[in-house]
Amino acid sequence: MCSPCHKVAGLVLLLAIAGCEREEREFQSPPPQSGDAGAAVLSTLSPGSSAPQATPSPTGRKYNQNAYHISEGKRWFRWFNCNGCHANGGGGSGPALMDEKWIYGGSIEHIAATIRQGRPNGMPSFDGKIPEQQIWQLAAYVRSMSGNAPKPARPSRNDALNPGPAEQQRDPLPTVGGAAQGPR
Amino acid sequence: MNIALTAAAILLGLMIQSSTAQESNSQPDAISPRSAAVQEEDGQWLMAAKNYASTRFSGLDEINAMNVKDLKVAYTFSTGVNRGQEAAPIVAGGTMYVVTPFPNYLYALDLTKPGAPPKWKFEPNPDPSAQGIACCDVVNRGAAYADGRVFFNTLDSQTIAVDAETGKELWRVQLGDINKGETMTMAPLLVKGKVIVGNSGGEYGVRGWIAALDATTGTTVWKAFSTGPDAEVLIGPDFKPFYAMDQGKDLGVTTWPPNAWEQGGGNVWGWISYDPELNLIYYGTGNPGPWNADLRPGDNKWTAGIFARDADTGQARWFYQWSPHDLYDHDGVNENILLNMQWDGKARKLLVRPERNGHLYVMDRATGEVLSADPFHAITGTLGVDLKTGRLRYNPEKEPKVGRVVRDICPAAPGAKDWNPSAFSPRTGLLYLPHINICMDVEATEANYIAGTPYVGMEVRMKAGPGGHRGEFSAWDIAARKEAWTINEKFPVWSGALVTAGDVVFYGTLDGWFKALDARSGELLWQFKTSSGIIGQPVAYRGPDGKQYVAVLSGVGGWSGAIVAGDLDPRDATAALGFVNAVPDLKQATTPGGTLYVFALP
Amino acid sequence: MSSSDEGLRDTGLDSVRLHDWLSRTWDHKRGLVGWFSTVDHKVIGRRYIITALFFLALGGLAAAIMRLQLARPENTIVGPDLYNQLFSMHGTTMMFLFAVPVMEAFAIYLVPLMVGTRAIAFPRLNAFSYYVFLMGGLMMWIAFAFNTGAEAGWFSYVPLAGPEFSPGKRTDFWAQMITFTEVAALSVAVVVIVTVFKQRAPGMTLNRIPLFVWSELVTSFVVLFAMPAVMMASTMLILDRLVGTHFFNPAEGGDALLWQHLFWFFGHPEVYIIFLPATGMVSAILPAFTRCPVFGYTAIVLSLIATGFLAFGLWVHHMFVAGLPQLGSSFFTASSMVIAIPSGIQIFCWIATLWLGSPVYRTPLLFVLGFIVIFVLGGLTGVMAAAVPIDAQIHDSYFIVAHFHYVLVGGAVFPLVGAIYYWYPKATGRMMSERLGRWHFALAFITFNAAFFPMHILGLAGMPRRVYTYPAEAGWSAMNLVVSLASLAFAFSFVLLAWNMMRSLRHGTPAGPNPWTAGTLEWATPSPPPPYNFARIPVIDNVEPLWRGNGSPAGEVSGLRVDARELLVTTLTEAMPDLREPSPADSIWPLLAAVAVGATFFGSIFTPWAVIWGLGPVAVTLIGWFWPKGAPEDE
Amino acid sequence: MRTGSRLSAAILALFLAGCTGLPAGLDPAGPAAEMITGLFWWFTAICTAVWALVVLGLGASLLRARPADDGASPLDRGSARRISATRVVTALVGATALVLVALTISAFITGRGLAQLRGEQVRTIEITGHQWWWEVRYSDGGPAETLATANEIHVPVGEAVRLSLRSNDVIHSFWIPRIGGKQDLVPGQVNHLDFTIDKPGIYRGQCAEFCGFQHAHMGLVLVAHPRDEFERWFSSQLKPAQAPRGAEARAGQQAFLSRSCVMCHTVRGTPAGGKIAPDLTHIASRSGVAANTLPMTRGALAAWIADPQAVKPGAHMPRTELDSDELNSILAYLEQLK
Amino acid sequence: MPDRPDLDLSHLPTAGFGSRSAITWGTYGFILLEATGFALAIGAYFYLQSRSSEWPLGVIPPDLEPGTILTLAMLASLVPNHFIKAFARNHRVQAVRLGLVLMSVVGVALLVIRALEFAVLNVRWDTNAYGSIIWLLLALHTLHLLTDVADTIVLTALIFTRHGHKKRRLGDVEDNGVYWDFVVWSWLPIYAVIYWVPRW
Repeated sequence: MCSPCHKVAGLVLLLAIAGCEREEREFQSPPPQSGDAGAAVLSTLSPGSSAPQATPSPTGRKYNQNAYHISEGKRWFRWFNCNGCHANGGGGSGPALMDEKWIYGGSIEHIAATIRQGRPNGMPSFDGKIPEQQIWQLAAYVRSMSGNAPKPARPSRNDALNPGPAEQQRDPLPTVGGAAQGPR
Repeated sequence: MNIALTAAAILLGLMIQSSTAQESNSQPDAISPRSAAVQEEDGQWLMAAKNYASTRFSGLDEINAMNVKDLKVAYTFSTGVNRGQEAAPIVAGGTMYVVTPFPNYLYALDLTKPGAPPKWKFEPNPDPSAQGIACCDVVNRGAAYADGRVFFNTLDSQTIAVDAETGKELWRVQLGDINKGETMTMAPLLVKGKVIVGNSGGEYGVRGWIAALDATTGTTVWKAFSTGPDAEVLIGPDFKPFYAMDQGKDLGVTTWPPNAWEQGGGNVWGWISYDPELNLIYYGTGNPGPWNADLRPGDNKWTAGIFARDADTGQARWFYQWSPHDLYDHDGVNENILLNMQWDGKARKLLVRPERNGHLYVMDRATGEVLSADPFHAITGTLGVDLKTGRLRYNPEKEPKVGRVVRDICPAAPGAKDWNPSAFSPRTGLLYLPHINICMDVEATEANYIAGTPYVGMEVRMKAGPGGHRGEFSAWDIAARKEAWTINEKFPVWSGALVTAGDVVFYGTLDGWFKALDARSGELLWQFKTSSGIIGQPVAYRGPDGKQYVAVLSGVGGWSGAIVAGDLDPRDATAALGFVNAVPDLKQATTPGGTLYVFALP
Repeated sequence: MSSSDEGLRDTGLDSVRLHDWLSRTWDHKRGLVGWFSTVDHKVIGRRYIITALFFLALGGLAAAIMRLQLARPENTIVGPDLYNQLFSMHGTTMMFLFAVPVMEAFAIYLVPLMVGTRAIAFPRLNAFSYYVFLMGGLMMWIAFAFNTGAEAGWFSYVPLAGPEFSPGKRTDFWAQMITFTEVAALSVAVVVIVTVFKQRAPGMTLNRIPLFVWSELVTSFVVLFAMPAVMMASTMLILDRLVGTHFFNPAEGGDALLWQHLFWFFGHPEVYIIFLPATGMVSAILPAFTRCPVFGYTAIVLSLIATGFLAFGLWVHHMFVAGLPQLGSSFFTASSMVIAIPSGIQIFCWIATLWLGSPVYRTPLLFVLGFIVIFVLGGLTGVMAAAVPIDAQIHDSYFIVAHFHYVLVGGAVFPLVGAIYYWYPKATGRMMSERLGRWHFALAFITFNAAFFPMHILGLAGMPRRVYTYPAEAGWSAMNLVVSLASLAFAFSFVLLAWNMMRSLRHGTPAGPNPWTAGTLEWATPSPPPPYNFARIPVIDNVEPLWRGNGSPAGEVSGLRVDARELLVTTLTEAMPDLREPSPADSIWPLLAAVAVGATFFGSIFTPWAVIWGLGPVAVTLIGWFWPKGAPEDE
Repeated sequence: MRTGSRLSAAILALFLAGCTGLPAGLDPAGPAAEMITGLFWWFTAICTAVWALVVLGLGASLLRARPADDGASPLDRGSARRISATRVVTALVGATALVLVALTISAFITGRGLAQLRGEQVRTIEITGHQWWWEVRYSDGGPAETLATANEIHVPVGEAVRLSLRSNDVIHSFWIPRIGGKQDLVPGQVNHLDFTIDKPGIYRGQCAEFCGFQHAHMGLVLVAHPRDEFERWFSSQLKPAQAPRGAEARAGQQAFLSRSCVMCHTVRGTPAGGKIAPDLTHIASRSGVAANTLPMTRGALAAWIADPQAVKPGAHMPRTELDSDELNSILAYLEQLK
Repeated sequence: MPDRPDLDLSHLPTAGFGSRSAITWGTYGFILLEATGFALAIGAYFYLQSRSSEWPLGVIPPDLEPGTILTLAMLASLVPNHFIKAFARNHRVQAVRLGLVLMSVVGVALLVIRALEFAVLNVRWDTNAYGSIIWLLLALHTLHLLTDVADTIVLTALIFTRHGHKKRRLGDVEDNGVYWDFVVWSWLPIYAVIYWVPRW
């Protein structure tokens, strides 16, 4: 077969795999993997010439791409009162999450760590209160708020008061500030 | 009806009209608004509301309608905190005390020296985590001065007494638990050697209380909750509410679903007035929690109402509920102005309350009877007050529903006016009211109570009210029960008002203008653009040099300015509990700041 | 430039030269391009039927897995996620990809033959519709294979199918592919209507139209009015999901029941879209095997039309427990009862036909007899479901599952299988095995009843529909096991059918033009029919034209061109010859247009801008389609 | 034929083995259900008769003796009998119409009868459907008599009850076969279902409208008590949760309040005030857990808490990593919440 | 089969207008199903209106000008459209050509006005259900408008080629005219619903 055909076939296969990953409904989290949290580096600054290494975790990648996990995250975001402070992403007593600014890092590992550990200026620590899988789901959803998830996996509007364009309709924003970004 | 009778009726009507008109013309002496709660003018500003009657009227008249146009900046001072500056500067002796938003620095400025340099700075170091549970910016509404001590509250629920001269801490007490969402933002009131303070957290399911602390030691003299059993609310045999709806045993429990009062709100974060003659303090209780009223059937005593309590014992004397079973987050914590004046031909002790629901209540402050409740703003959410039963009548079409957006509820959750206090001038008989002309679309949703996190259950989207302007500043003639004049503002007016014996009214706007109006006509006489939006409370004082000064803090924030102070995203209409949608353009109009401005004539 | 009046006519041509000329003119080219370019309704119809049967197999497979899961309580062969996809795909496939297309496919194949014309009207549109159907169906199943199958049921009730509760692309695929495949159904409806209206053989007045053709005509009209409703609904759904509209968001003024109204405004007529052609098949099979014209032709035609109208008056009975006003429900009870009358008339007429004629018990007739026994039972439980109080009890329970499988399998699949046995020799030139056919019938009839009758009792025992499992304590285990075993056996009966069809293709006895000595025109052509159908267009004077004395129609026409595709257009009611219109030549453009439209729909699942991007290719292919090429047959 | 009869005998035997007595849908527990069941049997009788007649007619038409084929054109076949056949068919159609009219009228009469059952004095219970459990609220009395519980409805016998049905997420359907009828819970609107229970007892039901992953495990139980027993139940439920007794239960309460339980569940009288999952104040008094998927036993509760996703895959209750001490103490605590 | 030519049809014409032609019936079929779609969308509009206590939902009704201008222009276009159909029947090819050019220009102009209409609806499709349904109605009709304008332009091009003289192509012109009538008449109820119902 011709090489363009191979390429097309390869592309189709890739799309198919992406589709499978995106649509998987994984109800039960596998036990937390080592290195899931290790990826979080909060500063781009490091003495010497080498930049800090931030390696994205496989867990992060999985949650980032999966429509079900992200939509579950959206559910928890309301149920666990995240929206009480962060509204529907626009912020309130907590900072806006739909914009490009990230105080404590915008990678999914950072966000998961922020939820788990809390942050000194008012973000409560949910360690032990929110199980690990839900933390990752929440983190994936929070990333999707600024468009940082594959568009087909991002949530659409809720059956609720319309707060503005849904995550799916937002243009992806670059993640600015706060942390070293792993390749994503 | 025969003709003669009709003619007589008309004639009578005309006579009454002309007589009231005469009366209002012949003010200010015909009404005697002075009460014992108003101290003699001494050129100082010892408490946020100026006096126990909360008039915010300064007897100084050096700056008047004729010369106010020449007002110039005398000096400025940066507070070093760029969040919403809601406090009133306190002036005692030759010193000005300014308390900032979190981290609640307390500055003493030496007014005797040129440029008023700081004398000392007190850093209370509150827990930074408290920032996460402040519903509407990390504000503080001011300190209070008494007997050489300055008292103020910190965001993490401490009350602190500081030596006014040295800036040394005298005592501090922890009154609330931030892990439950409890904060303190209100300005304390000093009554008979007691510091009266209350908590905030109505959006976090915090049970509201008011407490009197011994001014010398900080120990609690009495503490009264706003919900729960009578014993904890300090309701005893003296309790004589005027209306049947407030009478009964343990209403703080039985007007709630089982145990719901434990997370019922009713926080005391607003203004307290005091009548030395009756020895009663008056204060409002905040909204019941959560906002979604379906989750708390019943009247939800004793939230969204006003208590009169014995200042010594804290025992309740009477209670009146502005919003039984509050539907719209209408905290009942606004200022209560205590006036002695003629009402229906009789001299009465009155309490005047511009309430969030858009009605201006005039009450007998001895009994708690509502004498009148007139709308001072456009209203769709309610249909007036039934003066027989005292009940507010809700508009059934505008009751928030679960799962359905109810549109155009006016006034919105912040009310026709929020905490930002009005001022009353006995010289004009007018009450000067900052308005918020905002309506809202709401959807009631399920609310989940998790201690230390918001407990609201409402999606809100606010927008400009009728006319498209979002703020107003008006003067209300209390005796004539009508509006004297009003001017429109582009943004909601979130600052307090100040009126002086020079017949000048001062207030600030969200986009940073500090304005002076003619107290009688409302004519704009002077304005000055400050560095940030103004949500503070202007004060007037006589400096050590004998000149009159006007001071205000500039620094946008609070609920209304959260979009700027918190850098919120206007694409989300529900951001800052929906307020952002009403002021999406505020970021273009102003930036965060924190500067004290003091003005004087050259 | 040649005037069309100058072509070669059939007048005076002997049958051999006639055949040569017509074959040259009408046959499609060889090769892949030729294969994809053909517009011959028989080729398209055959592909349609085979594709629909393929989807039947897939849908049946899904059902078999579901029944395996349900064979035992708390079974874990499939989890809830896969189960939900399976039953959604089963329902969607059976309704949208099998039942409606197969019924329309029979029309595509048979209607031109039965009305005596050389080609179907708008043959390119017809070919286009096939490719649309094929692509839509395949995409739906490919999506399923990639874990993106429909998951909210074939009915896709919002809010479960809405943006909040069905994340990802699963329901997007469903909604867009439904809209897409319904383009095919609508196209075929127009094609069939125009064929019946304008291309009937001379003399085929309204009261001489074969009943099968009548039933397909009425069905096509029902499609015309019903399918726009589901397209509107699925469009609203995809808009809600993709661009944030609020049609079904009660908070912002939308309404969840709007979906149900729109869906059932289509969904109930859908049942008749499937059932009416099946009655037409029965009315076609019965005379052939009773040697007697159908009793009550006029009554049956009126019943068909009445059913078509009434079909739109009872959608609300799917919503009796959704909380609608009482008065409305009463109206829909009455209308749901009334529709039993036209069905009853047809049943009585068929029994009368059997009574009057001399039945010959061949497989097609057996399936018709099975149909009557099963369908009447399903119809009567339908009458029960029409009563609001009873419906409140049995709605959404297994009783309803039993009811509609009796109606749809009994009422449509049994006649359809009969029709396959009946017309197979016409399409292939060979007979299917009668012995195997009888075994097939016996197995299907028994296992069908064993599989679906107990479901009535399960429903009454409280077993709701669409559950992926059930507790052992519920007491439903034994019956579910019976149901599962019988279902698998019933599925096996279709393997017999498939085997019979494939085997007979090679080994069946040659059939000849009219193996059943039936009376309608399709049997006047050779088996399989040549590309031009009829060497000469017949003239008709009877509803069973081949039952005249010598077994051939009353006459034939001449004067039609043989060097170009030309059709005889007749008047609407009297079928008087009126025009000789050209019929389009083969073309690859319908395929290209279908691909362009399909790509647009596929793209729009991911971004609304695909609609804008797609406009260009779609416009280009459509212009290519319609632009005359200058070849003589195009003129 | 013989195999067929044998098979049907086997099926019949299975039915009899499978259910003791009548299916739940035909075993009414109150007047509404009785009326529906009556109508059901009436329809069934008529429909069975009609079906039998049709099949008999079909059989007769197939088996009737026919004269030998006279070789006439099939077009003329049976023409002699057509007129009588027309009469018979016309009569049958008329009879069908009459039967349908009778059935329609009887359905209307039953419908009106059901409507008349709704008395003035009714107890209203609010049911809210959630994925995948039932929230039950009693709010008829004063606010202090408002009671929230889950998955278990208690009613007094002989009292007219009106269910006020709403949904917070997707469409559900309330169905307890023995009380008769079902009604959807549709987001954005409130539906009603009225009934009275005659006999004390426990009546089971479950969601009848497809509502997602755990549609199959969305059970509910209705308990009908004599009036005084109901009042006792009601007042005991109004009380806040019992303080934990014993060290293990006290540790359990601590664990409950410090782990993910507190994010969603309410135990009145403690700081746990979650409203998105069932109220657990009196969970031990209920007969089932996980929307009646499992019985209320220590083992079942342990299984459910330890791994909810194994019991109800896709349910919104997550697995919390608990060590066995924590799990046991939480169980000890919950078991005391009578 | 014996050759028994009974009925000689060689005299029959090869193209007809109106209901004689099969193509016209096809057009009618599509008009019927599209009209059903419009009717259902309008039905959905009124259904949603009946479910809301206020209408329109918290926004002001669309501005009248562009929609009204478009309506008048469309009604005016019926006149040339009528004449084009008559010219086609009478085989007046030159007149048909001129008419089609005119209709193409008119069509494009109408599309421009239509674009303005979207701008003055005063509500976005994702604001609330009212916005959604009026955007759907307008978009649905725009799709038909666009299709027919494109069809007209293609036909105009075609009629200027040698095919222009074919009776069959003139039949296409007539069918296009029939479809244009449908596009115009179907607009009137939609116009009323979008612009006037919220003002009642």
